[in-house]
Amino acid sequence: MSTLKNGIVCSPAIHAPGEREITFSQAIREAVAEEMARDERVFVIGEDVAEAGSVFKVLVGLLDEFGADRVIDSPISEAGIAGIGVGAAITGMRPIVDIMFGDFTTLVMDQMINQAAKTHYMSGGKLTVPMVLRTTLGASRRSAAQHSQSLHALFSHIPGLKVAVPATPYDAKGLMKSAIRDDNPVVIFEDKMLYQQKGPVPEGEYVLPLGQADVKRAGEDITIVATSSMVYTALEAVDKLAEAGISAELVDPRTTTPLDTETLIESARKTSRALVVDEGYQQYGVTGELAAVIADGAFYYLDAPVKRIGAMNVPVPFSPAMEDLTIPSADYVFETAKAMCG
Amino acid sequence: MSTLKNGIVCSPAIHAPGEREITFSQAIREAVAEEMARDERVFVIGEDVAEAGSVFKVLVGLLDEFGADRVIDSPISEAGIAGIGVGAAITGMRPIVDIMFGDFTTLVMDQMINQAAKTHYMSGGKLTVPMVLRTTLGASRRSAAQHSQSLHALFSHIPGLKVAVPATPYDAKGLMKSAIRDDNPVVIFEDKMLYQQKGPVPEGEYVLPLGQADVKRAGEDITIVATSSMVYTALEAVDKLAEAGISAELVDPRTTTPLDTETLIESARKTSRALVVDEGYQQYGVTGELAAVIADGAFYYLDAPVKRIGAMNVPVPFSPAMEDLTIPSADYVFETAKAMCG
Amino acid sequence: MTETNGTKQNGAELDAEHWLQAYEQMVRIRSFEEAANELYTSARMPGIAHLYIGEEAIAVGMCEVLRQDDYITSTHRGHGHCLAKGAALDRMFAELLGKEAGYCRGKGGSMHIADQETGNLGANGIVGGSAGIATGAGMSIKLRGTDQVAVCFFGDGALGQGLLYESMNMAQLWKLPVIYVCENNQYGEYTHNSKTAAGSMIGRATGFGVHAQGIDGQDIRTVYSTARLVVDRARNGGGPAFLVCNTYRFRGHHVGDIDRPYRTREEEEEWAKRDPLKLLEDWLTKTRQADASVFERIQQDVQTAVDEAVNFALEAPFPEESEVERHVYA
Amino acid sequence: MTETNGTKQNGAELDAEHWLQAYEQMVRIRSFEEAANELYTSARMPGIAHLYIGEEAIAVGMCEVLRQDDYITSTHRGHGHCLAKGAALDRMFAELLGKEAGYCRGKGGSMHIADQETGNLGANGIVGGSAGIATGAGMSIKLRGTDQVAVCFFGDGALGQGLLYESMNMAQLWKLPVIYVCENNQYGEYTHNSKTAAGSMIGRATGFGVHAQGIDGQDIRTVYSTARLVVDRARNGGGPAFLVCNTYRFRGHHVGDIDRPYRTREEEEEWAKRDPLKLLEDWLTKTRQADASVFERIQQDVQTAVDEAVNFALEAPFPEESEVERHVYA
Ligand SMILES: Cc1ncc(C[n+]2csc(CCOP(=O)(O)OP(=O)(O)O)c2C)c(N)n1
Ligand SMILES: Cc1ncc(C[n+]2csc(CCOP(=O)(O)OP(=O)(O)O)c2C)c(N)n1
Ligand SMILES: [Mg+2]
Ligand SMILES: [Mg+2]
Repeated sequence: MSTLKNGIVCSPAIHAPGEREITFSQAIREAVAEEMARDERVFVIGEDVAEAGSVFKVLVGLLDEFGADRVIDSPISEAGIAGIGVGAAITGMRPIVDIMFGDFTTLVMDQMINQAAKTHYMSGGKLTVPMVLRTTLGASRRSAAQHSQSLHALFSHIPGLKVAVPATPYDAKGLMKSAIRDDNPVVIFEDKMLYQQKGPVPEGEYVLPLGQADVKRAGEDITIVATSSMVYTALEAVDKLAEAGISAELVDPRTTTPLDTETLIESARKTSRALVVDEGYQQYGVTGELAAVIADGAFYYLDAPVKRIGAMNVPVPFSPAMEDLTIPSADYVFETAKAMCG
Repeated sequence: MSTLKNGIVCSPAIHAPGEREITFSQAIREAVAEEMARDERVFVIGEDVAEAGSVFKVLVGLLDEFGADRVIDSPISEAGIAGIGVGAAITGMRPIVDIMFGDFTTLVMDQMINQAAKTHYMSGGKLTVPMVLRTTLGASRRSAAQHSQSLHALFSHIPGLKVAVPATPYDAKGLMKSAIRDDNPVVIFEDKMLYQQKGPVPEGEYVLPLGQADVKRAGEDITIVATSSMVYTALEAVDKLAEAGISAELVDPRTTTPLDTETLIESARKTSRALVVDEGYQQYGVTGELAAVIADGAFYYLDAPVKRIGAMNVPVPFSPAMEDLTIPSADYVFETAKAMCG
Repeated sequence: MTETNGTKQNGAELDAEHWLQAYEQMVRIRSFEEAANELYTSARMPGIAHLYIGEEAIAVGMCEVLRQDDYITSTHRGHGHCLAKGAALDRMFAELLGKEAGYCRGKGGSMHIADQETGNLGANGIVGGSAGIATGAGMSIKLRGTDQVAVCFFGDGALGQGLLYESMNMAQLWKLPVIYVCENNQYGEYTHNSKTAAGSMIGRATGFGVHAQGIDGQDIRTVYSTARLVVDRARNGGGPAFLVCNTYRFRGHHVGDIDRPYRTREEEEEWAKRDPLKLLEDWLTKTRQADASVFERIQQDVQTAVDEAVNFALEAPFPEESEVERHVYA
Repeated sequence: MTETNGTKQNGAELDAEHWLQAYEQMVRIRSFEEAANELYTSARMPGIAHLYIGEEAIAVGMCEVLRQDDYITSTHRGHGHCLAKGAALDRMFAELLGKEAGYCRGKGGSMHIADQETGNLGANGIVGGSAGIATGAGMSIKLRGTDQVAVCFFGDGALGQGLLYESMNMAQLWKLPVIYVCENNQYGEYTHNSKTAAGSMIGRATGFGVHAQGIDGQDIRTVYSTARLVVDRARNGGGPAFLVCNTYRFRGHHVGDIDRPYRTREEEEEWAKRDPLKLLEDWLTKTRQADASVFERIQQDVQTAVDEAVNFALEAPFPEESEVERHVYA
């Protein structure tokens, strides 16, 4: 059993002590590079992905390693490159389409929802769309309302798409590799604030299944389900709860679609309390689905209503004095969980 | 207390017996025409809205009444006309932007999510965006995967937007008029299958508040929350439940954002059981939010887990042999409710 | 808006057999569509369909120069493209009726019909929705290093969609082998394009540096020779091209649009004179390559095949209930 | 890609006072941006900002011909537009620092800065995102029957966005008074437009029938005279226009982009010779309308005002917590 710098425990079966640590950003790059080396059908297209290695520097080096044919700087045409992704995918390639900020996925909705998600089905199973849409989520960079959203719920709603929201470098690498190998369109949301986050990642090759939750911390009194960087927020709360004598179990679904409902429900049945934390807008977001699934599946075991904490239902404001209020804080998670156990 | 043809009971305070009946389609047209007559800032823009009066014939006559300056046929440019709507709204007009099928709202996501929804907030309250986006939802017209979706959950997720899903002609007219008068962007989803549905609509002027649920049928044993045309599906189930000796209360939220959580929770507390029915994809959709709200707010009163029935999590298939399986049926609502009360 | 600055060739280099095959293909589309209409009016077809009648020369002329491994993307008005690229009548009718034997196992229907084996990447219910897909197919061809070509069919209405311009820009930047074929049938639904398309159609492509031509879409010989030009050019690395094929939708927007108050009967009659089948018949007759008896025989043979295919489809079983959950994910 | 086919005028019809005001306005933008940069590097400004340094002649030249009730829409690089249209320094700095006294009460920040009272409908974080909004403002002007004009500023990178083409088509169809001003500073972030824009920039507008000109964006006299032409034309019902103003981003993409490995120092030096402030100084000196002492005095006055405004902003209070939930809905 190995422990991340910040105290996250990873699945014991997978990690060995003394493993190397790399950043989330490096983990993504490794995953992409390994898959590009493994399968020449994989290519990357997006704005400033080649020369600049993406604005978050996640892809630096790929251009040198794989050349301009496979790491392609595009015009600022999100809808167009998503469409190119679909077309390339159904004709034998495995594109990775890079959408710089998750906020700009609003521009690719038609290609993802009406084309990518439905092509396999509408063709009666004949065409497949093995593409990955890489993008970001997460606030708190003082980037205001159009560069701070966590819009993963929108894609999670659409059958035919898979959606991954990795929290750790380990998960990021394993899920990215699976996403690239998957024969379906997968949207992967990377939290901008996590790119420098370090964590253990084994040297060797591994993939993680899409649709398998990970228990990041085992506990007895309450289940906290958290996604993406909210895993770290929740972890801080878990530590504080421990100090207050409350043993919390931290479950990370890792993918919202498919959702590992079983693990979520099992955990809630065991602890008899559940709290869901996600950085998307709370209304009609990920917390709603997860809470509904748990409240239904664990109904007869629950000692308290399932609570949820999403981002405030407001556009993300610029001013630091306001922005930090809009996203779930460790304190608030702690207080809420504590009250539930009271 | 007046009763719709199909047995829906409308709020007694509002309806008088012997009222005239008009179709859902006529109700929408009346609302738009009245508001256009009342306020010259209101105009309609969309594909085939003028000469053709919209493909569903909902707007027939408006061109003659108000002229081509106020009923404008546009190119097939959904994103463009949504943008025009935003720009016209913040400079003193009150546009109604017509998006022919709800499936095509994927093309206006950026204008609605990143512009319309955020402009008031980002400007510190200085600009307002009094626009209406009219569109449709609903399957079962054998129109296949790209013309049958109910995508209202996507908009309901976004703070800054309001979303209306009227079920009856009465509600459609009252909500449309409110939407047009509202100083915020409102997305109104009309079920294509309801356009010919008749119901009582008073001659005189009235508006309905956005954010107020309507108890369409009072009952004691179980609360069924249903939206848009699912109100009719649920009503059929309610009748069958009555025959089986179960008294169901039917609550129609009428708007998903803002959501009248109070009425939903109150009803569930009273009946101690709740079932949510909506025609959108079930995963991460409207049923999730409503179920989560009720399961939380009525937790200590519930005798059974809150259940939900959305559309199947599949793209809508063309073949009648399959399409009808994907949307909630009255039988299934009945069976589910009955089992919950068993 | 009707624009031509295009190729005119007489097809003299091709023999009668070629043109009679082309003729048969056009007749096949015409008869297919008549049968589809009949299935609709007799309430045996679920939903609606958008008929290609009047525009046959474009699909057939373009697809004649394509190989089976070349790609096309199609539109809501997609039966003609599908047949022209090589699909079989029976499985197409089966799809229109929502049967399991249909090309999409009944899941697509008219608006999403496709036969991938003959290179059709699919009809599309989103106007302009396939511009990116065709361009992506072009990208895929370039990356895989084959000499295939992708043809993107779309209507004049799709000129309103921004995606088309994003796509053409990239196709030109990267010299992708994509032919954008605008089937300018003058209307988008019920609105004439003079009300929806400003400027020049060709200019919308030349602005991006894309080779563009406006041609007579009723004359299959013109379509064929222009297609030959731009497809060969694209195949040899010359990059994308944009064709505006001027044509006319002889019927309504869809099978249910029978009154057509938005246009005059006179206009319809003028265009009827330029029926693509008739134009080819006339030329073949005038040049003594064929006569009426030949055309009649072809029409009858096709009709027999269409009737058989319709019967096949009518009798074919619907998919089982379990089918509904299959193919959401691969 | 640098294109010109545009107006060249000498501004002889205007007096020195006019040009000195324009000069002062450009200096004000330059000084504002230097101060913003300084606030960033000294870690007193949250987030980042995109500086307009080098491009001042475009905003000022365009806005000089606009009335206060004319509209502009702006971009992520929006400080220059905001000042040129008439916003005050102090409330702008307050917005950059997230203070309640800011134009957006701290909710917008650099990327959404706007002063609606002077007709600025807002900076926009979505590249090309304001094309529809400006066009809608034009529609609103037409419907309300006023003689206002809307100017849509955007970068060369926005030429990649389909919305721009959808918008220009409608503006031309309906003869809306919208001027599309492409600030072609050669780069979108870290990529030169030779890699992202095929064909001709001007051709992308002429294809839609939109009047288009490519001009020297460093010479405020050229910008001014061209603006006068197309704005008057639009005001009088002549319809939209499209200007490509060739310019250069003297600094990085944003305040944090200081290495600029994607371009050469030589290229930067070449463009530095065409500093818009210097060009105007030179002309005013050569034509003896002003001399160095005048420029210096203006610079000093502006600097004093900027310093005061920065101090105002630094001392201004942050919004209260309750502000976060205000203005979600009107
Ligand atoms: C994005 C989108 N908007 C609107 C529609 C509705 N619609 C279906 S066909 C059509 C007209 C298309 O005109 P055109 O592209 O000229 O093709 P045609 O029908 O003339 O062949 C419209 C508006 C749609 N399917 N997709
Ligand atoms: C739709 C969208 N895609 C990508 C971005 C990220 N982005 C911000 S500025 C920029 C470059 C814009 O270039 P240009 O339009 O030329 O403006 P400039 O910065 O040169 O003034 C990009 C890609 C964005 N903000 N919006
Ligand atoms: Mg057409
Ligand atoms: Mg630029």
